[in-house]
Amino acid sequence: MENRDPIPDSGPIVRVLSIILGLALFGILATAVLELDVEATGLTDTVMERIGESGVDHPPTAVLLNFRAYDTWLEVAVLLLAAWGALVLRQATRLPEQPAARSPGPVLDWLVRMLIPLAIVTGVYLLWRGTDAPGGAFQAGGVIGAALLLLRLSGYRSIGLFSAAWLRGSLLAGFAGFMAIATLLFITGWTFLEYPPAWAGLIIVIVELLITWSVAVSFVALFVAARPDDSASGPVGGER
Amino acid sequence: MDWGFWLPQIMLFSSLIPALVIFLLRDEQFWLRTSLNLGGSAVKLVLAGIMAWGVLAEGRTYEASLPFLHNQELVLRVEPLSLMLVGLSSVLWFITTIYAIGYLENSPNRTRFFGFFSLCVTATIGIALAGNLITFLIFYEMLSVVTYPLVVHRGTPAALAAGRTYLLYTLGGGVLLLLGIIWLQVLAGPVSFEPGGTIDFLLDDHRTELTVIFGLLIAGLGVKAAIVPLHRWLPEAMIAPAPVSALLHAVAVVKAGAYGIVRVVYDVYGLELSNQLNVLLPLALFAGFTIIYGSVRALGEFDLKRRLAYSTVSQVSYIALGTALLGPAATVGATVHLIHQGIMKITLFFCAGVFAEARHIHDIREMSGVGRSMPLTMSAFTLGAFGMIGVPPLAGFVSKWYLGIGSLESNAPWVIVILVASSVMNAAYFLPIVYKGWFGEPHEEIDVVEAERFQVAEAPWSLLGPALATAGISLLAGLLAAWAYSPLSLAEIVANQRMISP
Amino acid sequence: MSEFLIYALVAAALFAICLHGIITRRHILRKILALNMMGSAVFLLLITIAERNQVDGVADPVPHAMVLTGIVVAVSATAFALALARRYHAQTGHTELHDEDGST
Amino acid sequence: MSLAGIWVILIPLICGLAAFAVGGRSARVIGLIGAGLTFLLSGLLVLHVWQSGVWIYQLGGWDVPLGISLRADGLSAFLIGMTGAVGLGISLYAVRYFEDEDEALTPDPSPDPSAPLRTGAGRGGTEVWLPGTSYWPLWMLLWASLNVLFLSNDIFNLYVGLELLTLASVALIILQREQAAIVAGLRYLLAAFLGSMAYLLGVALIYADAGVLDLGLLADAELTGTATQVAGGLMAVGLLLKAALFPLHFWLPAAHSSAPAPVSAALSALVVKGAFYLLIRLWFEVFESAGTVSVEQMIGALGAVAIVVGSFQAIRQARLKLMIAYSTVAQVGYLFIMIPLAGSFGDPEASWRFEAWTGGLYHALSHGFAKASMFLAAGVLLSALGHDRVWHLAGSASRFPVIYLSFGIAGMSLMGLPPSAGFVGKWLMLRSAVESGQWWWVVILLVGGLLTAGYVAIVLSQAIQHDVEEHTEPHPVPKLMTVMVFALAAMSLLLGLRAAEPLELLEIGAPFQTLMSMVED
Amino acid sequence: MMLYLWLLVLATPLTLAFMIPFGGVVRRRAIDLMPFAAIPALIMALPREQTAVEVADWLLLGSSFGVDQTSQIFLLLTATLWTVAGFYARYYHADDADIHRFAFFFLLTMTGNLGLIVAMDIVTFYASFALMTFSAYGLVVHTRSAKALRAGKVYIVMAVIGEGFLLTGMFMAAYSAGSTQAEFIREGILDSQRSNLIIGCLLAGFGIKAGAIPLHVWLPLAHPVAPTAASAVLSGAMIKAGLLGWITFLPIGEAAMPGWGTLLVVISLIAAFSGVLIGLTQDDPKTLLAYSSISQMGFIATVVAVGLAEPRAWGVAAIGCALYALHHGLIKGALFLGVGVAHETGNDRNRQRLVLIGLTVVAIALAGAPLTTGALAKSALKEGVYIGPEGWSVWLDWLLPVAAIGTTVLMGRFIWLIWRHELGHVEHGQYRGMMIPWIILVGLAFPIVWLAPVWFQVDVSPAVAFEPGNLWTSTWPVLIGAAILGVIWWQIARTPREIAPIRIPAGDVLIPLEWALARIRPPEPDEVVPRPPDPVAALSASWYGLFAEAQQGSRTSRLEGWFLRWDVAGLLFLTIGMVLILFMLWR
Repeated sequence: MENRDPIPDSGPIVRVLSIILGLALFGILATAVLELDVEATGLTDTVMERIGESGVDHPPTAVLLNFRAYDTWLEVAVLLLAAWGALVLRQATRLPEQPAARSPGPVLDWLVRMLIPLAIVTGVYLLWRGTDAPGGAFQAGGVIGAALLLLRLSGYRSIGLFSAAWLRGSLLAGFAGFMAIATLLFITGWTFLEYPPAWAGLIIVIVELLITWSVAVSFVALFVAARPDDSASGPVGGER
Repeated sequence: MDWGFWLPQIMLFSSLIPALVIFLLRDEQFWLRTSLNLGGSAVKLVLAGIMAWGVLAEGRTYEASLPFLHNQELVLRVEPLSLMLVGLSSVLWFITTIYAIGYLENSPNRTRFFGFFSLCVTATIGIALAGNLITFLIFYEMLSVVTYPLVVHRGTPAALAAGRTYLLYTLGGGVLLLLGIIWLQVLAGPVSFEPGGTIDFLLDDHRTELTVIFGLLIAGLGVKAAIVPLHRWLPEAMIAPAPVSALLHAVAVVKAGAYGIVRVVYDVYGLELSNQLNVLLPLALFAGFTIIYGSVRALGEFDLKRRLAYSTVSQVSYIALGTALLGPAATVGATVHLIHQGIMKITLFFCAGVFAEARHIHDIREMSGVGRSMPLTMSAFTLGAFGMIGVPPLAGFVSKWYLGIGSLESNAPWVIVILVASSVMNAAYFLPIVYKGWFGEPHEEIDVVEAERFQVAEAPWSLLGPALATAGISLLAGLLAAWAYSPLSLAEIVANQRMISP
Repeated sequence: MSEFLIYALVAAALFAICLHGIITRRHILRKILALNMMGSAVFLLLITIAERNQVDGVADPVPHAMVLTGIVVAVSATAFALALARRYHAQTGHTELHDEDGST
Repeated sequence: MSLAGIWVILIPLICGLAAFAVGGRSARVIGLIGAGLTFLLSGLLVLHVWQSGVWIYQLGGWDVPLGISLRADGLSAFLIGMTGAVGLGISLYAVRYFEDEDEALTPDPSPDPSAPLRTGAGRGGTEVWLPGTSYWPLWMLLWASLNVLFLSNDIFNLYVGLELLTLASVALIILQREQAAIVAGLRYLLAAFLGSMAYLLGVALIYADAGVLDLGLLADAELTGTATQVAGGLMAVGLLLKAALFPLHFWLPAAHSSAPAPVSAALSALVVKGAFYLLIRLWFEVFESAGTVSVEQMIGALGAVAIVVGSFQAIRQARLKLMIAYSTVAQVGYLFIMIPLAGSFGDPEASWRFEAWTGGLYHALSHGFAKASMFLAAGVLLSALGHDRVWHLAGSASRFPVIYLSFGIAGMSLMGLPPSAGFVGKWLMLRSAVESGQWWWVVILLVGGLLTAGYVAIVLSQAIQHDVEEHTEPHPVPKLMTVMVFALAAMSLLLGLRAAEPLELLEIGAPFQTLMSMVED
Repeated sequence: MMLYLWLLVLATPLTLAFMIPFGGVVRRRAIDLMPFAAIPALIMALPREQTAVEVADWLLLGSSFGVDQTSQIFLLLTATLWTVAGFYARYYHADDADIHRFAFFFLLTMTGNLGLIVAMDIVTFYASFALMTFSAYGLVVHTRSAKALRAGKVYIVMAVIGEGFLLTGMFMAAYSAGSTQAEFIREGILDSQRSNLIIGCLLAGFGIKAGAIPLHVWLPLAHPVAPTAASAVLSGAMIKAGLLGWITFLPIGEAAMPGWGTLLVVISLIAAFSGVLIGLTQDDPKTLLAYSSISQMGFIATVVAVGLAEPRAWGVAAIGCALYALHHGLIKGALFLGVGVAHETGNDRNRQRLVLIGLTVVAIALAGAPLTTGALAKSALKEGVYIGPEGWSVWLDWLLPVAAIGTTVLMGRFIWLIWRHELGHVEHGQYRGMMIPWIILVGLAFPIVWLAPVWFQVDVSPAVAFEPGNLWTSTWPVLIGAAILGVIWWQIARTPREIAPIRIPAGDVLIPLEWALARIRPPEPDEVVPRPPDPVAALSASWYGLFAEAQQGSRTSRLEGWFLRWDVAGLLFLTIGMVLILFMLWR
């Protein structure tokens, strides 16, 4: 395929039309919002009534991991799928190391050595805080994933160490673990995604832990996998 | 086992199953395919015989209702009228199968051909047995589809072009029919075929709608019945192999249309309603015009099959015409012509196929002297041609006779003019062929060796036999018309049913 | 004008602006960004609703949960789109989708 | 049996994950087991709904509005059943298809000598992702997400389901890493993303208005507020984009035609139905009170234009798969004509609404089987001939008779010719149109059939065309593939022969309860 | 039982006919048996008492068979003539390679001819009539000469037109009668509101076969070109089929139809005279005989006309008709066969003399000289004419003898032509085989005609011919004719030259007609004429064109390409969304 010049953004007609329609949309959305009842309460009362049965104190977490655990479970699947889709783009099942293994240099090296433990601690803290305050698995996973990325970007070996099976296992852990617990309980006679009240807290923690790890690895995988195989490069070649 | 329930279904399956099995065979599996074909058609023939006996001698009705939609059933019913088309297609399928086996020997894609061929018969039987409008529609449309591969069988650009035209016409017709049926069913609920019609009660409130619906139904059916101006596909479809043309013209496609018209007029609208709506005169006029127009066009064609095709255009409208006249004798004429036209026209096409196959004759002008080397084929052709003209004692005369009487009964003497003019024109385009065949001097290129000039060199029996058989039947159908088991007698039963009932 | 309405209107405006961006910008990255921002607009609205629905100082946790879930979903989709875009760029050198030629 | 609804989600997920975890050739075995089990479970679910009526399940034991409920009524069961059957067919086909593909890929043209590639599940060293290996887990996930979508009774959960579906679809499209597929996948992803955002905004507005997310509660609330109305418009347009209703179909032809055949089949036959399902679910339950005739008519009008434009484009395509993809654009138009017919036009108590409802869904069913068969047929031709240019198919009918027979049968179903499932759908929709006096839809429904015939006949006639030049011997095609192509086509035919029971299934829990007793022909 | 005898009459020639295509020994046997094919018919023609009508309710539309007094005479004539002609043909065609073909058509024609006589219902009659008509074509064109083919063409065209008339008339008659039986048909015609139309159709339809002016044009062409045996039956027997049709189905004698009577009598008289006059200008003796047949049929038709006009006359007139038909059939057959025999005489003076004498005898008989069959036939005719309508007999009394003068002169020319031009052309060695049947026919003609009225106990006795008035009226025209001949003879003897300088080509009025038709009819095209475009086919072609065009280069259309653009799609998304929302809000 020939390398074409970049196509300019849309012409003035499209822009003008788009602005007009955009304004109209805004107008309508505004009308809708203005017509809303400002005094509604939504599901707040309903949640608060039964938060005691959920095993956690923080209402959003209760909703996320218990009342609407189905959403969360599927959301993990979405993330898994995204990472997975990115992996499919690659030919090799293992993720590559950073190609140019430069020495990170003393400053960066020091920074990395300082930041990685800090990030891990922060992650664990966020996870733990999730039960009664804002925070939780995704935040934690995000921080830990960032740490892994930092390692990689500064030339350390990180995700490349994972064998294909490890990589897949890590990606799957959150979703599969969640599912395994739910399925086991389901088979033993509980409603699907219902936790025995006594075990609810523990189950939520385990699930959160697994999700944290999966999220972290998924983020890194998404980042790394986006880098194309050399073999599959177009005629232009390489990354630019 | 409830035979009344199963027999109609077995009737369908006797060609459907061979069709499906044949599709799985390879071209080379000649014997298996042939025995499937012949076996299926023999079973069908026997069943048709059993059912004919049951219906005619014991006064039984065979009926099978199968659930289809909410309150809509698929009904297969054997009664005298359906027996006519069933009998015709069973007999002619058997004969045509033998012919086709001989005709297509060694040509490519035989499996496909015979598969669709059997499907085509299945659809025709379905049309014949249909006990209500929706069942009829289903098989009617199925017929359009399964005949398409047969029309384009040769795969030449001309065949494909013809196939496109064919498909567009038949599908277009199907669309009109579908609309008409749906509209009617919305007004009347599920409409089944009962002699005398079942929708009289709509007359007061829905007069205009009923008229429009009638137009839609007839237009949809008229495509297949090749009523002018919807006839153009028929001559084009002549590009198909001879057995296809034969079956298409004699039994399957055009008959489906004509039979549908008979059903709609007698068994959906009924005598009373049709009369009160004043819809029959236009139909009669269209049919009459078609008869004349087809004949005129036939005169101008010199390709044998095209001439035959226009002849079909003309002849099939006899059925529509007779139906539109609505008298007892006209009904007899119309229904008996269903059969008579079939056997006569198939004879002609068989012969045309033989000429094309054995002598590479496609044009009438090349036919000089062909009767000398192929006297039997030419005899069959002659019988067919005279039958078409309406010369007694051949079958065509019987139909024409009843139509003529019927036209007077229905106080439409102008129809006689059409009938006679058609006869004269039939003579004008058939007799020259007969003349050339028997009395013309053979062309140089045909008789390679002078010594062989008067040598008889007929086509193989598998081609000749069917032609002679149908020619013989068309002779007997006329000669023994008054016999209790002749097509005519059957047609009289059919007409009686429709005339007596209120 | 209540606080609720201010945030809600901002969300509406953001949504409309992002839509404009998606339509008029050709660069894939910009499109992806616009889409992501669009998601943010909706999340803003949800948070606003959660605040509106508060009872006794406790905000409605259901929209919060929805936002959290939504963010993950949006992030996943965004990340996947970015991966694809990088791949696409690597293969063709283009930074925009070649519209008129969808079949290549 | 009453829990089939859960298992029908769980089993494909479990098998998908297992296939992913195991990788290599065993993925195929696991995938096949998953397909078979899911098919059986779908059947069980259909049976359950058939026998015991609507199935409702409170997940986690939390009642609505707090928790999320699953619901399987006739509509869900109908679509799950269809997905099960089509999915099984596609799976069996895929077994052989990817075996073939993977073998073709074995001598990898990778110029990179530093990464010696081996096929299959190697221990150590560098494995490669073979499309066949990646296919199974993704396909299982796609299947699961369809079932999630069909069963979910919560508008936000439906959003998650939609996204799951989209991502799985995109991942499958790019399975072979071809450039065309990647562009198409990216375009699809962005378009679907846009649609999801519109949908999500609608969810937010509805929640703001009603304070609940459960479909049942929303239906009972009979919302008519401005926010709900705006949400209705937003959700509708978002779903129209995802369902590729003209003129928002810009992403579909490329996406559906550049994917591997089993994926194309799944996308066209099933995935498009996901968005359609969601739209009618919302429209006839949540927006039953807020919806207006004009919106319905407009959606129908778009459907009508889709039929015409899609068919015309289909005929203009040089490649078979693109032709089939455009055919999907046209057929999607048919589905949406159901909305004005079943909508609030005229007498709201009229029986034609239910007829249109069943007719439209039956059309969806027929299209599912027929289109799957067509794409799979195209896949066979593509792998056997090495191309799918319609112009060059001459003579191939004699070599692939069953393939073209199936193509023809599927085409019949698309045209709505009897006897086929398509006919039943068309019949019911036409009846409804005639009964309600909406003649304009009658015309388009009828003309649409003829337009469909246009491109189906062209493919067939090209194939039948007498072959003038000698072609090289085609690549042999595994029998199982041919059989599946035929089986799916045959299903689209057989379902037209006896529609009484499937139609009865659709009555269960349908939104026109009051009308059901009135449907007397 | 009787039924099967009647069927046997038809089955015998039919079976023999269908033995011929089998070839080999079967064919040879069939040809050998050909002369005997009409024997059953001959036997059936002999009983004095007519049996009741027999119905075969399985045949055709229910056939009935039988004879009445009139038709029995026709049967006698027909069977006799076919038998004789059969023997004759056996030898005439002895050297003919195509004898099997001749025999085939001969037998089929015979079947038809016999069938129409024994048929008592209109359908069987018509079927037989058609069989005879179409089979006779094979006889007419037997020689394959250009003349024969042209004659055949004219013959078949006229035959088809005739069938058309008949069919039309039959439909209306049968509808009105509610039956196909001849007796009901006659009543039905009278009852019908279209009785005039029916009568017109039947008159014209049968008239073509009977050679009524102006429908006779085929006759002078076809009769002469056929092989002699065929000419004999054509002119002797088959020409009477038309007459029989009239007699059987027209309600003659049941109601007065003066209009039709007048028309027919005028036509018949024109035929009687013009036949003679045109005949005189012919050089070919067979053509001359054909014109003579036209003229003679004119005589008979006159009586039919009388019956039409005056029902009372018919009882007697019908017998007259039948007797005249018997006479004319046998005599004309003998004349035609004689021509063939004359050719075969070679240079043998004795043979030539015998032939000339024989021919002269039958020629005189035809002219109606006293004591001949002609005299009896004419007397019988007159019996009918006398009872005819007021005033007619005056004219007919005068005109018929005048025509007889013409006949005498015509026969004179015939004998002269034979004597001068035809004797001993060729010799195939079949003289004896042909001469014997001919002589038998000549010999039998007189007794048959004289005895038939006695045998069948008809109302007209042979004695009528000896009544003085009749004796005189049969004598003087012949004498005058002989005188005229004498004058001409004298003229020729004095200055040997052709007597008749005018030559009217055979077919007379046909010639200008043919010329006109040739101008009107477009020539047969060599190429297929381009057909007018068919909208549906054009539609399918243009549809296909779209596809073909796309396949050959251009891909997605511009419009579609536009739809595929992101920004356009995005704008459309926005627009549709806006419209949907607005529609939602606007209620």
